[in-house]
Amino acid sequence: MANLTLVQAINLALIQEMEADDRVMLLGEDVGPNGGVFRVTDGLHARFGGDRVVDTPLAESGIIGTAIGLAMNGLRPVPEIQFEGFLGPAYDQITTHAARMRTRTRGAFTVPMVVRVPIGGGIHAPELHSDSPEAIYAHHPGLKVVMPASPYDAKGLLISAIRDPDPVMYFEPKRIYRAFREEVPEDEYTIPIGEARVVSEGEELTIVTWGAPVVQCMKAIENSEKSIELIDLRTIYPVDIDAIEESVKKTGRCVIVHEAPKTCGFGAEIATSIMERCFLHLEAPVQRVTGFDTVMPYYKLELEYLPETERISRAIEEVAAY
Amino acid sequence: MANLTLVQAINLALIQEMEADDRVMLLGEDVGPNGGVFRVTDGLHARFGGDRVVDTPLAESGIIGTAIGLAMNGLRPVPEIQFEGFLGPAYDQITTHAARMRTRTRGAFTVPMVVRVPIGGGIHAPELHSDSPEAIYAHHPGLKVVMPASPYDAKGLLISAIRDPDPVMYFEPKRIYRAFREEVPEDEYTIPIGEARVVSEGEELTIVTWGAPVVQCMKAIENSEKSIELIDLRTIYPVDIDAIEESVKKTGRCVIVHEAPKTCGFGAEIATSIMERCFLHLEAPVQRVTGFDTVMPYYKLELEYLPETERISRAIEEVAAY
Amino acid sequence: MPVKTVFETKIDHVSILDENGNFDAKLGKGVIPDQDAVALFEHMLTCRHLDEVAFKLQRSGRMGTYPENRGQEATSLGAAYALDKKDWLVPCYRENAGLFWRGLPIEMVLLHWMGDERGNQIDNELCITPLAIPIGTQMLHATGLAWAAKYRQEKQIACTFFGDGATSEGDFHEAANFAANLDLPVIFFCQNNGWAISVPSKIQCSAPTVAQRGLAYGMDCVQVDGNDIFAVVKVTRDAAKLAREKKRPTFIEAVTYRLGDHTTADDARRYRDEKEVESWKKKDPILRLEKYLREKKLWTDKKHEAALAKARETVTAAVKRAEEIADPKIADFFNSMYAELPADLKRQRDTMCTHSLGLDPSQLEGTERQAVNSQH
Amino acid sequence: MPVKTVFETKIDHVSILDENGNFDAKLGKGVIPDQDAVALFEHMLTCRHLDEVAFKLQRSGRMGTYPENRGQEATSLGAAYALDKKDWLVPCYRENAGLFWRGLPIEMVLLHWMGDERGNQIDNELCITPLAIPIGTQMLHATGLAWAAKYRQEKQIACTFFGDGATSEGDFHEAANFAANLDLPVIFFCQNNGWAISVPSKIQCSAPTVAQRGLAYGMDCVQVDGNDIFAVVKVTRDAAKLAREKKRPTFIEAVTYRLGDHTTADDARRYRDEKEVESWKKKDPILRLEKYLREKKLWTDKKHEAALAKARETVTAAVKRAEEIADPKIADFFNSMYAELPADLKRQRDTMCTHSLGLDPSQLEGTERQAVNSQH
Ligand SMILES: Cc1ncc(C[n+]2csc(CCOP(=O)(O)OP(=O)(O)O)c2C)c(N)n1
Ligand SMILES: Cc1ncc(C[n+]2csc(CCOP(=O)(O)OP(=O)(O)O)c2C)c(N)n1
Ligand SMILES: [Mg+2]
Ligand SMILES: [Mg+2]
Repeated sequence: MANLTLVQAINLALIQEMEADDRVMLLGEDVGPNGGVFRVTDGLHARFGGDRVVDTPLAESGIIGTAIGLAMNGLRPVPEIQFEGFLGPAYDQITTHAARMRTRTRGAFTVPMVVRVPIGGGIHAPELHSDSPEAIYAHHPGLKVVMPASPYDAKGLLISAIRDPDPVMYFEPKRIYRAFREEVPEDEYTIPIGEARVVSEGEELTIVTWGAPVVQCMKAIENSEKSIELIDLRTIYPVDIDAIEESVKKTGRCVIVHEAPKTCGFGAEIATSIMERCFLHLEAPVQRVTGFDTVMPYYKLELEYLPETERISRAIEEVAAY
Repeated sequence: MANLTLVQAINLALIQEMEADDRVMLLGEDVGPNGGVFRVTDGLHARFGGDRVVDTPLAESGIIGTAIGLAMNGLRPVPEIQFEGFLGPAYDQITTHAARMRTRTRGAFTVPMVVRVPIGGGIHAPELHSDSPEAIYAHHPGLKVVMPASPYDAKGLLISAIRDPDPVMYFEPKRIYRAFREEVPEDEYTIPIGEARVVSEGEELTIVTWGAPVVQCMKAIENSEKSIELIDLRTIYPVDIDAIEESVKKTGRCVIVHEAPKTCGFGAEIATSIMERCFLHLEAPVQRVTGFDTVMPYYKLELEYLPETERISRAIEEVAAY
Repeated sequence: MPVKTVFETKIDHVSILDENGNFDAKLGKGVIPDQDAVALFEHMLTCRHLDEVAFKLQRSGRMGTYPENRGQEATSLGAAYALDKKDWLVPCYRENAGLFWRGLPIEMVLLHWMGDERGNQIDNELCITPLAIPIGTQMLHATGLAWAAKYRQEKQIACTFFGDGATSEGDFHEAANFAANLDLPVIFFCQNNGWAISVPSKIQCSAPTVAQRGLAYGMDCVQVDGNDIFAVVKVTRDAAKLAREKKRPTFIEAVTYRLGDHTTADDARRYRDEKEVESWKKKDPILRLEKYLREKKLWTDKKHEAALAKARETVTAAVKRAEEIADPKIADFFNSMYAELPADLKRQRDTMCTHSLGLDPSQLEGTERQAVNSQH
Repeated sequence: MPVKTVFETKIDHVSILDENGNFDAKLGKGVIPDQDAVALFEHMLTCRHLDEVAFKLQRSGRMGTYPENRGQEATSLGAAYALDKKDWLVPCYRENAGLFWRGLPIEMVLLHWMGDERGNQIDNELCITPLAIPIGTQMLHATGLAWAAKYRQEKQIACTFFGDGATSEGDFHEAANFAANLDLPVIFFCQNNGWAISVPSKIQCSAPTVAQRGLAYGMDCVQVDGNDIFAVVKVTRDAAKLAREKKRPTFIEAVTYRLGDHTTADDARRYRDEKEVESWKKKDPILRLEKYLREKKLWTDKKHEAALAKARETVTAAVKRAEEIADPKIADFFNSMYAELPADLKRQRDTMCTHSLGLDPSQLEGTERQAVNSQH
């Protein structure tokens, strides 16, 4: 057991999977000698060499399109996109090819690749370095979408993702890259894709969230007198709707928290699913505390945009009082 | 008044706006002498010349990125993307630049452009010619998203879109390009962006839909004994939630129909908004009849994928009986 | 020196069997043995016949949109002939001749255009990727496929085919740039057929040659007469050698012409001059090879008759196989989504409903039940 | 002729004032009048000083990530000097010198890096687009800006700046291809500074020159010593003439070097050799111009002192203006979204809530109320 940050946990998972399977290779911008702009791949170039940890040209569609070819020809590429704001140029390759390859060839070709992307706000980064694109990729069938909220989960989910025979979008909430440490086993272990985690149990209200806002939700729960259950989705698609259903049937009230804009955010999907499954158990409408339907502002105002604790607390009170 | 198809109504709107405003220009693949692969721009190259109706290189990001520059420098470009399946390469320019330009420059620069894209299934087209991307663009603040379901609306909405000072995604449901004709006034008129249309009034249940499925919904209503209100959104963003609220408060039951996959489709956003606003009026959970969470199959099975009348009818019965 | 030259280059055009039937004995020596030339010719006849049949299938509603290959048979065929069986062919959609030569069953391509994914379910041993619909995107896959082979220190290379229009896409640029800078064994084979639907190739590339696209990457580039199968074989062979031995990519521009419409959904008379088409008909790769074979006494009227009969037989059989395949099952488009189907997708498949009231297991009628929509 | 040459070309490198201070009198004649040379030099000193100050602002938490321009001042400055006031400058983020020369207030750039959109609220009369964060995307805007000017038959052209890394992006390719094939008056000005963060330029372009990127489009291309402001001015002027008169684009590769880290978030010692940096320090565009001016007796120690004092004053005043600007209002990021704010966005702004229970109008406390989150 070691006490690791989320960045270190990912680094460890990469090392162990690369040791275990020589089909695993990394590619991306600055992932080589520099170790990535967040140092997630620190030391890997020295350890595994330039054939397995490859600095590519500055071209995101190129990185993903090439990774698709690598995967189709037997490798297990783990491409990195430097920030979610630069995932856009790769959107087409991800959605028209990676996501469709298995079904359009009825299984003759598959794309086992893991696209690692730091996402989300809160670190005073420049423009286009703070968005949360999970709903976009969840809307495209054929992908899995994962977002760890703790070092322990980060390692276990990444190992699952690398071993998964289908393409996985692995979104890393950069706000908590180094925000806290956690005991992480040295051995390899997996956390199943598609299973949510109950962070804390409660009886009166359910909060559903994922990624960095888990921290703000925990604070809001601490500040509240209510008995609140907190669910960290961990996987966005396929979502663990059974876990949510179970909790909301118990509590009858639910608040969903995410950083992405409200309209068509993943919160809408969950809220609708809750209505579909828990209609007669709901004592208040499910509420969303999310980013606003504006472009994420530059950093002077980013904390006003993000769903910080106070906004969550207010929603808790309002839903509880409904 | 002329009896026009949707294609003809768009063609007419383009002609009239180009006559009225010489800042309006068209660009895209095959929009010139060929008049577009669906003949939407038929005759325009001959009428307005090669400077105003421009065949570009085959590059969607290029088309949109260049159109952004044209718009920033005072023109009113109306780029065409040949099929929604080829909108992907332009996703980055649309979402990182067009959508953000006004707010990131606090109004110093704006991008008044209309991106025309034929969308949706049902015409036995090849792969990647049948998807419905409206939820993706509705999730990106800064864009307006429009989808006409009739020739009359197509003309009025397109004229509004061209005159709009902000970027508009104008999605054309190709399944109804020539499916029926409608009286369309010869004079110019506008239909406000953001206003839904009540297609038929009813008391017992509300159906919310947009684009081609309006036709299937009308059939399902005909086949039903219930008194059903049908709302055609016409605009996806900003959505006319007031119209939906009013209707559902009256009927207490709602079915949403769209072609895109269920998960994170725009139906989820509407269903959630209905729960937020009509919670105490709802007599049954809002139901979604949508494309499945699979890749749109090749055409042999496309009608099994699309929300055809029978699936809608079944949902109506089930929601009514809840 | 205030102004000095830092780069100098030129681009060659290679031709062996020209449109008048002249054969350059020196350059052409040993490029294609007689016996193979006959086989290639017969193959082209079959492909040409398939185009005719496919066109009719579409017109009579038995197939969806189909892109004729007519006039371009020598390009992909010459390349496929020049490559090893284990080299990847990464096509667009106008490479029937090369794909069939490699061994792709003709009915696979028919099934694809008949709206059936089983047309893409290609035996991995064939080293062929499925037809690519989004223009320009498949070159990146070729780059990755070749990279994986290099990574494993295998001899395999990749050859990707695309049109003049495709060279306008950013993905083409990124693929070529990756291949050149990371030293990957890829051949970029551009079929410049003069048009991208209705847009003439000057709008895609106004430079004197399309071949010079490759100069941007410091790549070897060459222009070849794409209707001359000898020249195509020669330049592809050279490129393959460079790729295999030096892990260096090559850009090949094969100058050819699309004699038919873009697809059955197109009407080329709307935008191009019949005279242009007529002038290119004289350069038809099939006519040219036939003339060569007849002059060498390798071909006779009788052989021609027999070859046409064989072509008809082959194509008829392929159409039959394509049309007689069992109807696809609805469950297929669910089951093929992931290695393991997520629970909600299983429910959608089993109920054929997306609305949750249909999710009640009591509504299940088995996974292969009739589709809801096809009942009416 | 079986093999014939169909294209031949070469690429020139242009230098006027070399790193040893040699000035080519013939080529350099009249390129920059003495008086302007002095003004340009003073301007460079100011920009260099800004870098120092900005670095410290970042380190002391008064500014976010900042990209130093150090070593590259001659590139954008030479270009901006060579262009007309009404020509568009379409920058990336390392063009301070050129933008300030055109008239962009220094505090705008500071505000941008201080996380404030008002740094992008650029007076349209300046014909400058805001800094572009996503690499390679802005060249397309330049193409469109230039096209609009041509459409209106105006003389305006556009010059877009980008790095060596940016030439790997598909958008660069598409922009260059549009400009070349549609005859648009754009200058593609590449600042090859050797690195894209930690990735050396050989990974972006392994061809002998980056300039030859332009050959793919049949564009004029030239390589220039980017630390030689005379040469930069000359090649930009030639390109501008071609653009203005013939509506033809040019690709310029300016060879330069990033003397600092990529940004304040970077530590270049992790990936590059100090010796390389040292060797480039000798080629510093400022040293070089200073030497030239001193040799021509246009510059003295006293003038230097005075210029530095002036630079300090200018930068201090700009920092003050940037820091003293009123706090941005939360309402701004709502109000600037659309020409007319949609109803739901108004509600979000007025309630600072996205959950509907907060939508009750009774919760309104006015549009400029304190943010919820900043209360704690
Ligand atoms: C990304 C993308 N954009 C547009 C299209 C529509 N489209 C299909 S074929 C074609 C022209 C292709 O021209 P070219 O690359 O020269 O190939 P050719 O058909 O001439 O063989 C176009 C525009 C597409 N399939 N994909
Ligand atoms: C599309 C995109 N991908 C990645 C990044 C992250 N990034 C910022 S600067 C940079 C390197 C740019 O190199 P170059 O174009 O040579 O410009 P330079 O910084 O050297 O001036 C990278 C990779 C980005 N901003 N945009
Ligand atoms: Mg072509
Ligand atoms: Mg650089």
